[in-house]
Amino acid sequence: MMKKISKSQFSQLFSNIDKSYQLFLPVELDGKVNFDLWQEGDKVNIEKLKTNISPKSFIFPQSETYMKFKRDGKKLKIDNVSGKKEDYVIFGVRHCDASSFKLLDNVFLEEPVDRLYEQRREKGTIVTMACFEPEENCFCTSFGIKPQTAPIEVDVTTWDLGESILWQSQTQKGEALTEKLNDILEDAANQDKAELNSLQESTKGKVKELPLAKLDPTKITGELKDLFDSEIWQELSERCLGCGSCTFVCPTCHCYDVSDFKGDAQTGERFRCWDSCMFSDFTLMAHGNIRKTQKERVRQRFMHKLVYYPNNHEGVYACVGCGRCVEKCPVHLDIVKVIKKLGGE
Amino acid sequence: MSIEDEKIEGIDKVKFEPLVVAFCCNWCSYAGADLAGTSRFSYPANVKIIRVPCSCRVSENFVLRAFQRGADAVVIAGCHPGDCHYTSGNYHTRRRFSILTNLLEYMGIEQERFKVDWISAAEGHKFASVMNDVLEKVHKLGPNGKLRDDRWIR
Amino acid sequence: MDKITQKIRETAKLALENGEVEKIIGWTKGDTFDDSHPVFITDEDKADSLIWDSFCVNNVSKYLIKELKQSNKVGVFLKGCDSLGFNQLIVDNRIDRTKVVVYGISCPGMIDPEKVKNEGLNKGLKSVKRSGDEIIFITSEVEKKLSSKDFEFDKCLKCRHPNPVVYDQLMTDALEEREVDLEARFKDVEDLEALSNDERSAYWKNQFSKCIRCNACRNICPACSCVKCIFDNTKAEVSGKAKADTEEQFYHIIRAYHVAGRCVECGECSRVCPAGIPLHKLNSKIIKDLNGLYGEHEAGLDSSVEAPIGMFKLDDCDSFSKQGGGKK
Amino acid sequence: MQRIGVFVCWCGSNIAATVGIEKVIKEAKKMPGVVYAKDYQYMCSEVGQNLIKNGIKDLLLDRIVVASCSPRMHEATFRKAAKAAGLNPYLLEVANIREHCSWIHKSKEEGTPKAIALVRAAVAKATLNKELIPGQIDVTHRALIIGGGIAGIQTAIDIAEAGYEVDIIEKTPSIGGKMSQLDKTFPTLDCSACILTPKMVDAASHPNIHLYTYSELESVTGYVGNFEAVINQKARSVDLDKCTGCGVCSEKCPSKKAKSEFNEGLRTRAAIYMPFAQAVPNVPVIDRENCIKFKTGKCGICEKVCTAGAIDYTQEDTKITKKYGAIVVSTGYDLIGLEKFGEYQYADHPDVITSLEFERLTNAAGPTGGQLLCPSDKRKPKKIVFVQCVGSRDKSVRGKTYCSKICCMYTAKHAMLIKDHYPEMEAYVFYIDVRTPGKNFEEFQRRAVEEYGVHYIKGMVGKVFPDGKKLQVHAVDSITGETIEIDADIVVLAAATKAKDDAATIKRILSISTDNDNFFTEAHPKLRPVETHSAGIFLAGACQGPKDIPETVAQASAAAAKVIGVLSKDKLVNNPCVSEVDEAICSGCLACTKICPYDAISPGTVEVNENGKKIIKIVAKVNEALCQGCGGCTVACRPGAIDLKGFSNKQILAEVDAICR
Repeated sequence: MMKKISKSQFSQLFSNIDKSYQLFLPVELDGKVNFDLWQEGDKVNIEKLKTNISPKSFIFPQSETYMKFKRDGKKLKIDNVSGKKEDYVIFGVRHCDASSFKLLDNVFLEEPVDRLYEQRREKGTIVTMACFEPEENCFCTSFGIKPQTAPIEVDVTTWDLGESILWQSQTQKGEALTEKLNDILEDAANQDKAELNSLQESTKGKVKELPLAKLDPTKITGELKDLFDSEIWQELSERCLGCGSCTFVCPTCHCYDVSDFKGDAQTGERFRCWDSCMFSDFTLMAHGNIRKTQKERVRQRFMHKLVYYPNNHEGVYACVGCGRCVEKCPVHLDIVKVIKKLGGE
Repeated sequence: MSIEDEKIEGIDKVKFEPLVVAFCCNWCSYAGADLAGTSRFSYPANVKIIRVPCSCRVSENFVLRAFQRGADAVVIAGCHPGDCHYTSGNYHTRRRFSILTNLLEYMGIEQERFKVDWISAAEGHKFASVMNDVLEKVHKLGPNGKLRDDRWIR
Repeated sequence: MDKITQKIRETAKLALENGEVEKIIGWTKGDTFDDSHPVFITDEDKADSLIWDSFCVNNVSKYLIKELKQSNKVGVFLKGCDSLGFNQLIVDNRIDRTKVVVYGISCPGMIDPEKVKNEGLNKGLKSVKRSGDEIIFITSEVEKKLSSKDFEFDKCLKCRHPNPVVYDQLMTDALEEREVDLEARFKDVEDLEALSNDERSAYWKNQFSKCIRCNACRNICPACSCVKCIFDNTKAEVSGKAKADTEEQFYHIIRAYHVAGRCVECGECSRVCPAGIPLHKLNSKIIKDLNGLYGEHEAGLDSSVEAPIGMFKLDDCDSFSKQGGGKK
Repeated sequence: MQRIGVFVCWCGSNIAATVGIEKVIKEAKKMPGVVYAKDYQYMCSEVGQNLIKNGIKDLLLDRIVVASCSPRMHEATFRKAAKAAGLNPYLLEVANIREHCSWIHKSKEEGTPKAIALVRAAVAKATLNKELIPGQIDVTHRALIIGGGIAGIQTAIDIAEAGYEVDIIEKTPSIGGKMSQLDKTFPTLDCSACILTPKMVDAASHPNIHLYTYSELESVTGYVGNFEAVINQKARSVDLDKCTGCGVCSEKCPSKKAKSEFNEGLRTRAAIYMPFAQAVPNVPVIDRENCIKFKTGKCGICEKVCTAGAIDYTQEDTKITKKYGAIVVSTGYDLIGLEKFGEYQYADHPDVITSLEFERLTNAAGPTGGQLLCPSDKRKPKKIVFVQCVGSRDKSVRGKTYCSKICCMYTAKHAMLIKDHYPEMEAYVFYIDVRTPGKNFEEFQRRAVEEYGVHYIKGMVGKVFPDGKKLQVHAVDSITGETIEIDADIVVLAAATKAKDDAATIKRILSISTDNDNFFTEAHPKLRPVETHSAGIFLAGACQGPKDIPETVAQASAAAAKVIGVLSKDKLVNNPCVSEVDEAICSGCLACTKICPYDAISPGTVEVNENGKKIIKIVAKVNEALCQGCGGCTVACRPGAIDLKGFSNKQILAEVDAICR
């Protein structure tokens, strides 16, 4: 049953959600929009297509303590840190980012299941916002994402009709949330649905016109080994700064490092934090580093997204075409270039 | 647990017990602190001294670490300019930490919490009074939360 | 084709042909209007991919550290600000001047793609041309002429060195020093200084909380050229990778402190920060204080001048015992 | 895991009164790595030390923490004990719970927890302590003295007497320095030459002393025990060995216009000359600027008249390279130029002279044969005015802020000598203050006033006007306030002393430091007055600051004693707490080399494998013999590639962490 709510009632909507959930939504601060815990008076911005940093940090935080230890004489006491306890809602997630959650699931929910990740996924209700006006840097369609429609796996999808938004719950979690909002959500009228249809139609057209519309990773064929030994890596990697911007803004990158915070001599805690395959100390081992130069590192990142990951996950690519790397890389070294060079256009 | 035991555990929640970490150069200020002791000039036990060969051995990393770990004030004490045992060490200290002093204040850390001073081996009294002065100010300011590492329990 | 681009290509071609250099580092064009990225050329036939436009913002001099390990002679194209960074790398003993041929380019200021997007001018934008103080935005339909001032990077609006301070060959005529309000040089800093300690603390806490520890600010910086940064050296145990306020604060204070007296004010740290943290405000503060306490010093202006940190004068004043001098 | 033993000292009641020893022991036992904790009344006593030794032997302790008095007090003691028990002494740390704790705090309430914190810090540091082995340096048993004045001569003789070789470098043709120019010496009025010349001869004839006169120091490399100096011996044009010192050459030399340096230009000398009759070595030198032979190629008279055939026009500067174990700087002083003091007419009137010129005028061997006559017309003066503090205690740019120290006394001497020889002459002394600290100094000055009736007037001379043959001296008596005019025949200016102009060069060559007035700075103003900051380089005489002869000689002997202390060792042991470079991390930016006060760090190279390609990388190299362990370099090093043994980054961070609990 499709619902609807007028934007004038947003603050009402948010405070209602806030009653029973932690609510995270796109908030504008210093000219940048990012998902943040909602507070009365926040400058909520649902027009902005992609947030500065992807919302993956809600299901896979940049750093997360999962074990604390204390030494008592010769004994060592270890407690596991329990994961996310509160139910929470992320409102206004775009479909590219929503799809990235699925990709992370493939990694963290496969055996052995990642306890902390699982808890975060269970506690979270994802409310997406469809796109009608994709940008220059968008290429989600190249990865089979339909920005204007409702991806089945997400709990609730919404559509921005200007004055109001349409609300479609699709899972039990979605229903549960919708239940709680029944008093302010009204049923969508037929002309709303008609308007939605026309908007979706026009979006299909717009999408085709996008500069990156022709990007097609499936055109990347050839033996893994040939791709691995391809000339392009040398040329592409020459200018790489070895910073982690691309990986840390990327909604699908999911590598992490494990290290300890040394408390005083008796206590400490073990945490994991995002790591980047662009860093020179990534995969650093006792004997040295298996990826000695930036060439190997750059190759690893893109081979992983375009070859290894699909090989391991029924041909699904580890990219959702959000275009953040296109915007953020200080030296314009992004996945679009790689796909093109590998013949994906 | 008796009050004293609690203190020994270092977790006296009853009242604010400031912690002052003082880096003292071996040749002047550490000796100055020794003289303060020999002449029984008292200053509170909240001051804990770390001995370094020269004030120029003190790295900005040490200072920040002390604040991270809950120091309410940090003091660097060296020979008076011109008297450095190593000729020029404290001249470098003077430049480096003039910049850091301002930078820390720029980060919002009150100047009273970070002090560099010159204390000679003969200035036991000055040592005590500098420490008392710092503590007095810190007591006014209260505990330092800035730069503090929440994972660390003091 | 624009004159400078032509000159650049000819110069590069010639230098590679007659073996004056083994490699050329410059810029080439990508697909999007704002994509002018560094390129490395060893084959003279590829010299024609070199370009010069209003988006060649990257300073290519830092690549020399890497390249000079492999090649004996490398040519680089440097803008005014780039040349300061280049000199700093020489001061820091990271590159050998004699192995580099510097092709200097006077730079009228680079265009900030963010500002273009904020004006919504990026939609269907084919290319952007500059003539004097005018920017021409060319889409398939229209050509729009607008003042460059409204689209340049903030750092470029403050630029005091449009002309290279070091070069072997010039690609352009020198531009006359653009009008910059020197009073405003440290405006950002003074505004912050005017706040209370708690306000400043809150300000930075908020800024640093955005930090994702990607190290872009460090890796782009021409003054950050250590073989192994202390923050990459786990053995040093000075800081951890955890996303914690204290770690970010530590990282950024030390990062700024480590470039004290060596920062060339190129503003790249702020530009590349994906989180939009105004990192230059830390460096500017230090520069302001160094100048105030120990006399004007402009890093990178002259590769034979040492940084003010690491030297001293007997009668230096200090900022902790206000009497200065410091003598007993 | 380490096996750390903690030893807590009561120091009788000094510590025990305000520190709960048993609590400290209890807490110490809980600290990581601590396997043993013991207390005792006096840990420094033999019994106490044995506790430590036995702990090491029987309990196999591999780290020791002693909680006691200041490490400046007994660290050495305890480290010796540890060493005796077979443990590397640098594995022992001292927690200062007396000076920094029990003596500061009134009650156990305060003292105990602090003592525990300090012990915790020491334990944390000790955990990271490494075995350190001091390096050893060979010693060249020869000393170099720079400057052959009384300071240099005295130092040389003392060292030579102790049985070590000494070389003296003297810039001028003869040793002797300023003292040889003086007539009499205060406060005894005995003749300068009579007491100096025997010493000059002793030095010259001493089997252990070698003189390099008419020579200058070119460069010095190396460090204590192992200096290598290059000496430039200027061409004398006279063979030192052949010359008999007969002096005929000087007599016969046709070019006699050159001003005699020794006589402060009050008399001329030949182009081939001996500075003064008692010069050592007693061999002339040809001053090539004024020699006709060298200027025109003609002449050559000296060669003809020299029966010994010692003249050698072809002689060239020779460079001598020699090794030394220690160096003494005794380059002496000069008087400031008086060009800027126009009001005294020094430049314009021959009868206005400096006190050093006055010495020559009254010297029997001087230009007037000891007869005090006006330089202008050789008439006998009636009134002589002495002006004190000309440029001394003068804050203006033309003068010196310091007191030249010797002027008050030598002026009293001068005035006294005049009255002694010529009772009818009038002597006036204008002064700011009369300063007479020193044995018999005050008495001496009083005699000048009381017995000899020298007129002492407190006040400065405003101006001197030439008035016919006379000099009108205008001054103000600052006590009565009335202006005074004296028609003087001679005005003697007590010009301020200053460091030698080439002190700056010596400073650079030896990389030692000077103060703002270019006097060399001692390592510590009170406790190390003859050492410089560079090990093995010492100071003697007025090059370190204004001094009179007794002080100079005293410091000279002190310096000699220090030198002997170095030379008497076969090997020097250096402090093992020195910097070390992690060459893998070093970027070769060399920021450390700019900080180091001892030039102990220099660029070196290592070959590294850069992804299969061998490349030469510049890295910092530490000379452990030069490094004094200040640690400045470790902070200058951004990536932390340089660390200081014994005070490593990790050790200090561990202390911080331990304290912050």
